[in-house]
Amino acid sequence: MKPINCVIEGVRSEAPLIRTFRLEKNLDPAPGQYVMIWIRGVDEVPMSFSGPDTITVQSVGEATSALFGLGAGSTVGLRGPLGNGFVLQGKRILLIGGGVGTAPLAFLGEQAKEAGCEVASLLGFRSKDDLIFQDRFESLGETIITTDDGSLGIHGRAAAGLKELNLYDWDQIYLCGPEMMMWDIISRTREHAQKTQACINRYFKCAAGICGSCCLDPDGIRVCVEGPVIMADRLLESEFGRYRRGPTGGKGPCRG
Amino acid sequence: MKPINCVIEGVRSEAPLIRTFRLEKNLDPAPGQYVMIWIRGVDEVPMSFSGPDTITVQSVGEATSALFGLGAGSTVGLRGPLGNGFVLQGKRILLIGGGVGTAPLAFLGEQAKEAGCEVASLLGFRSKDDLIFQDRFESLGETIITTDDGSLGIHGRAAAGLKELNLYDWDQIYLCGPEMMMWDIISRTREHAQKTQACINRYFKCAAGICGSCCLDPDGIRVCVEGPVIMADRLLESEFGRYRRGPTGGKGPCRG
Amino acid sequence: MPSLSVHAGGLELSNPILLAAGILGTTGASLCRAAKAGAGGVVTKSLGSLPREGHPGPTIVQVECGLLNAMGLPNPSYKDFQDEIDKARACGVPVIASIFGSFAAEFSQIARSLKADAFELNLSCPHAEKYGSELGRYPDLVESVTGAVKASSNVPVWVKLTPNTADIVELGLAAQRGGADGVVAINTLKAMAIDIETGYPILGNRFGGLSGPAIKPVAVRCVYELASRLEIPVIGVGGIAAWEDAIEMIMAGATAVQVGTALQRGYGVFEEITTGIARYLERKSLTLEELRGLAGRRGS
Amino acid sequence: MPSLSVHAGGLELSNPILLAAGILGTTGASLCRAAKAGAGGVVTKSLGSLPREGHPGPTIVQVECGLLNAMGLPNPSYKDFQDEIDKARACGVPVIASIFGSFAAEFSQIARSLKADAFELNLSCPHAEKYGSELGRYPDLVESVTGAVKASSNVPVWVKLTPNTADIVELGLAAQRGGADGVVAINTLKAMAIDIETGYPILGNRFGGLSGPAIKPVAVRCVYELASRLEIPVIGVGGIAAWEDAIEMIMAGATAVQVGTALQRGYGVFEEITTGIARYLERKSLTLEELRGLAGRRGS
Ligand SMILES: Cc1cc2nc3c(=O)[nH]c(=O)nc-3n(C[C@H](O)[C@H](O)[C@H](O)COP(=O)(O)OP(=O)(O)OC[C@H]3O[C@@H](n4cnc5c(N)ncnc54)[C@H](O)[C@@H]3O)c2cc1C
Ligand SMILES: Cc1cc2nc3c(=O)[nH]c(=O)nc-3n(C[C@H](O)[C@H](O)[C@H](O)COP(=O)(O)OP(=O)(O)OC[C@H]3O[C@@H](n4cnc5c(N)ncnc54)[C@H](O)[C@@H]3O)c2cc1C
Ligand SMILES: Cc1cc2nc3c(=O)[nH]c(=O)nc-3n(C[C@H](O)[C@H](O)[C@H](O)COP(=O)(O)O)c2cc1C
Ligand SMILES: Cc1cc2nc3c(=O)[nH]c(=O)nc-3n(C[C@H](O)[C@H](O)[C@H](O)COP(=O)(O)O)c2cc1C
Ligand code: FES
Ligand code: FES
Repeated sequence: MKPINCVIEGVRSEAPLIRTFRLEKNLDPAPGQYVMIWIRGVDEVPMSFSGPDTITVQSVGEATSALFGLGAGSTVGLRGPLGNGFVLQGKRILLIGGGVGTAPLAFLGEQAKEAGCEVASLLGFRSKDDLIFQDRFESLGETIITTDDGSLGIHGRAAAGLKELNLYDWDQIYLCGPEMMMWDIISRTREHAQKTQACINRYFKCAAGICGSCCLDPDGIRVCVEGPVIMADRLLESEFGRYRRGPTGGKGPCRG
Repeated sequence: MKPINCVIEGVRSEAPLIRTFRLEKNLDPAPGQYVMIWIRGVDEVPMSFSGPDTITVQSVGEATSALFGLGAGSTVGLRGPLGNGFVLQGKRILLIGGGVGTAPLAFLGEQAKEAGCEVASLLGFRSKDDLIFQDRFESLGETIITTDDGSLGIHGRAAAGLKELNLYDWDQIYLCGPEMMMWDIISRTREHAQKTQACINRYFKCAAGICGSCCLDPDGIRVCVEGPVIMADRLLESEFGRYRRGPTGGKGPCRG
Repeated sequence: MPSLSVHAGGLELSNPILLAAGILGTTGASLCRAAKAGAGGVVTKSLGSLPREGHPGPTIVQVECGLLNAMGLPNPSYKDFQDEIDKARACGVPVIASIFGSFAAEFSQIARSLKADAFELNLSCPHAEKYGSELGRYPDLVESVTGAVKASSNVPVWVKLTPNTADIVELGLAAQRGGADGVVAINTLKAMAIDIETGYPILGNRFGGLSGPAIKPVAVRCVYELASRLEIPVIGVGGIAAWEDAIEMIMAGATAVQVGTALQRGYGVFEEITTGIARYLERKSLTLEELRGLAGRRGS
Repeated sequence: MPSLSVHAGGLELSNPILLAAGILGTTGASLCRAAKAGAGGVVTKSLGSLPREGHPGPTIVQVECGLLNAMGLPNPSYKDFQDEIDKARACGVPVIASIFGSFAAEFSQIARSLKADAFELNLSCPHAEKYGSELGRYPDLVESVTGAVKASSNVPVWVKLTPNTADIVELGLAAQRGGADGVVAINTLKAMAIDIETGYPILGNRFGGLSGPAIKPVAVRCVYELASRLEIPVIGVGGIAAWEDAIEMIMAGATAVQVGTALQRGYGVFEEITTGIARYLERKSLTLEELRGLAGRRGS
């Protein structure tokens, strides 16, 4: 399908470089699914749903800053929802997020809560100023916050908050954030890997399972269609946390 | 759709130059509909159904004689059923046919009889030897036969049999045969034209309503898709009986 | 309702949606029917100098995404067609006579002898030996044929181009140098289909031309390329089946749009498309003029 | 089960269904996955001499009957790809390295440096400036590039041809003169799509290549034409999505068949197609050999 046209109904600033865009169209996404946002004349980039009709974007480069240039009433092209999304498992779920990666988790938590689950969250941010969705998470249940600079909550990386939690208490763990943060978590919680669903990023070009840009070593998982949510036990045996490919297809470091 | 492959299950000679081919596939045609028969390597030509799974062919040229070369077990390509077919109207119906044009009428008569109609037939042939489907028609009801040479039935053209019938007795009249025979009938029975359905021939190239080869003056009726069954009152105001176009699209006489 | 009238390649059209060549264009009556159904103009079946019966059947094959045809340019010759054109002209829209030949003088002979509102030179049929794209692939022949017809006719001359080429712009520029009043793009893509039960090529002529939805993205590209480089108007054709397609073609740069294969759905397509365009223009508060070539302005 | 193994353009294949260039061919792992899923061989993403990021997005658009893509030949350069090829080769099927350049020496430099089971010369990508069809449309360049690669490599060399030409046979004959062990036909048709809400060309690069069902009839025609005129094998590609399509392509004259866009449905297509072919051969009591080029024998 060609990209559909979509009016941006509203823009809300969440943090200095993070904004939520409310879309005119509710595409009925599952949490964890994403949409390809076409900023016309610029680029098309993947964005997770942070709600049924919202995406939450961090400005990091050309496409995202062009998106920040669009206000309410502007239009973008949409292709999606795409990918597999999280699968809700069990009654007690734990969300572990970092930075803008908390966005799909807030959406998931809200759906889970509505479905009667008990929800707790562990969220890591660089600093107090980068904090987003605090209210959304706190209204779901217990919320542990860490900041790298100690400006709020526990001082340290997200993993520093793990000690506040007994992971055996939780039926399923949902993870999303910068790759090194996720890697930090899953490599420290190996015994829970089979109940940990991680929403990961790779360089998506086609988002249609055909170009090979997003394939994960060593099994060649096409993250754009078989992911972006992947069980942590598969990630432990993959390139994840070690390297990732950029736009050329060449290997590079896992920044962030 | 591409032509489907179809085995000829049996061939039966009806008259010296007329054979019935039984097709492996029952395409559930309506009487009056036709199929494009692809004799591979030769040509693709239109043939009316003479039954749910039969066509009855007169050998007149290259394609038809190539078809005569095919026996049981041979295959042809099929495209259809195509066209509109006859519409069954009323309880008492009269079939008027000439030569191989009697084929779709036999099929129609059988369906009509099954539906509880009273059926009578007026059939014209060149001579006793050209007679086909006598049994089929006689088992439907009253059957009047004419032959041009007087070798059977009334001596004369089909129209010569009209005097045996009171056309006002019949709810609907169905006509199929050589163009001049049909023209002869409809121009003599103008007052019944609104209840006369005629199955006509034109030169079909595409049989898909797109090439224009079969268009009938002056309204441009695409006989291949809007026909081949056309009400006689429309025919009376058309080129029918006056000229017909050949493979070049140029006008020629209405032979036969 | 916004106006759909347009000046295209020397013709005044009440709307930009035309019947394409070879589609229901064999008789005056069928051309007239298209006019009455809402076409802004009609193109005849391609006419040559001698009667031709065309290729043996099958002459069409329906494929997944379009139609393959190898009619083989059947026509009664131009000598036997003036009457049909006259009947069509009486129906109130411009009648464009499509003509073909195998050398310049054959084209100009036909153009001199026929009376029509415009000529469309078929330099692009992909499946008739010695005609169409066998000439139309060479820019110098396109130019000389166009020049010859221009010299022998005083009505607008459009040149229909083949997409079976490495660079359709070269062909368009050649038509322009020859004095064409417009180019028409595209004719069908050379293609074939094989019967997998027996191995027979399905078309009687083996090779044919692919039309319909399958070729629309190629047609849009050709129109875009031509419109960005030529000074004369481009008439877009190829896979137009709905008003959205026509809008896309006009945005690519088409001044008018022809519809072929979609006529399989019946003559209603003309009204569907023109109504759809009018509604779109109304919703967007745009004129046809503003729409034309918008993609070129966005894309650079 | 009838044997599907085939000798194609210097390679022994366990079956004739290959992964096409640029489809899931960016990593050794994804190539290996195709091999394990039943591909008879795999072609890598096209590799150039310098890393390229490719075109901005959208890089693909799904159209009615196929896919438009303008990836723009992203690749980490051949220098950074041997490792991926080695991983793929370990999976038991021939790995064909697709390579591109803008002049003969660039191609031969790459061919000299890479170790693969064969090379496929991308002389046909329609949407990357200075590469692909910008060379591949000229028979003399096709011949010289082919010759240069043949001279600097001792594995089979296939030449992938563009259908965006008036005569693909000319290009095939040029490849043959250059010493090619096979030709691959076809790459995508140059095409575009426009967003009708805004007029923007959808692809980041504006122009892209059309693949999928839409182009199958064009691909079948090209393969048929090439197979009837060339002495070297023809590998067919374009719109193959089901076993019936593969049979059609083989009947047209293809020795092997590549599958691209249909991989959107997942890696299962390889087994679907090979199983379908095997069943067909069984039902018809035919060998692959007998099937190959059947249409050419019927059609003349
Ligand atoms: C499944 C998925 C979900 C995502 N969800 C979100 C989200 O909810 N919010 C958010 O802010 N960001 C999200 N991202 C990341 C987002 O797509 C990139 O930040 C964005 O593409 C950057 O584009 P740019 O032109 O602004 O930056 P650039 O200057 O082009 O690149 C900056 C960095 O962004 C990444 N990037 C760029 N293009 C892509 C691409 N096509 N695919 C993947 N990564 C890319 C690369 O790591 C690159 O180094 C998600 C990515 C993926 C794969
Ligand atoms: C709707 C329809 C139903 C028909 N049903 C029957 C039928 O049930 N039995 C039967 O024997 N015949 C039927 N015909 C006529 C039959 O199609 C022709 O006899 C046949 O096409 C002749 O082909 P040929 O190659 O043998 O003859 P040719 O030598 O090619 O031509 C002989 C004559 O047949 C006619 N003809 C040839 N090709 C076509 C064509 N493509 N379309 C129409 N007419 C053509 C022309 O009048 C021609 O002059 C029907 C025709 C039509 C249009
Ligand atoms: C059955 C058929 C006959 C055609 N005959 C002609 C013709 O005589 N002259 C010509 O220039 N183009 C001819 N064409 C090409 C069309 O005019 C048009 O260029 C092409 O079909 C693409 O448009 P479409 O996709 O809307 O059909 C024919 C096409 C079809 C399908
Ligand atoms: C996303 C995509 C990327 C492609 N990349 C390449 C490439 O790098 N080199 C190449 O020679 N062909 C490339 N192609 C063309 C395919 O190999 C193939 O020739 C074409 O897609 C037609 O086959 P299909 O219809 O089966 O996809 C690409 C096609 C697609 C869809
Ligand atoms: S981004 Fe192309 S395969 Fe995933
Ligand atoms: S036969 Fe082509 S329109 Fe009827």
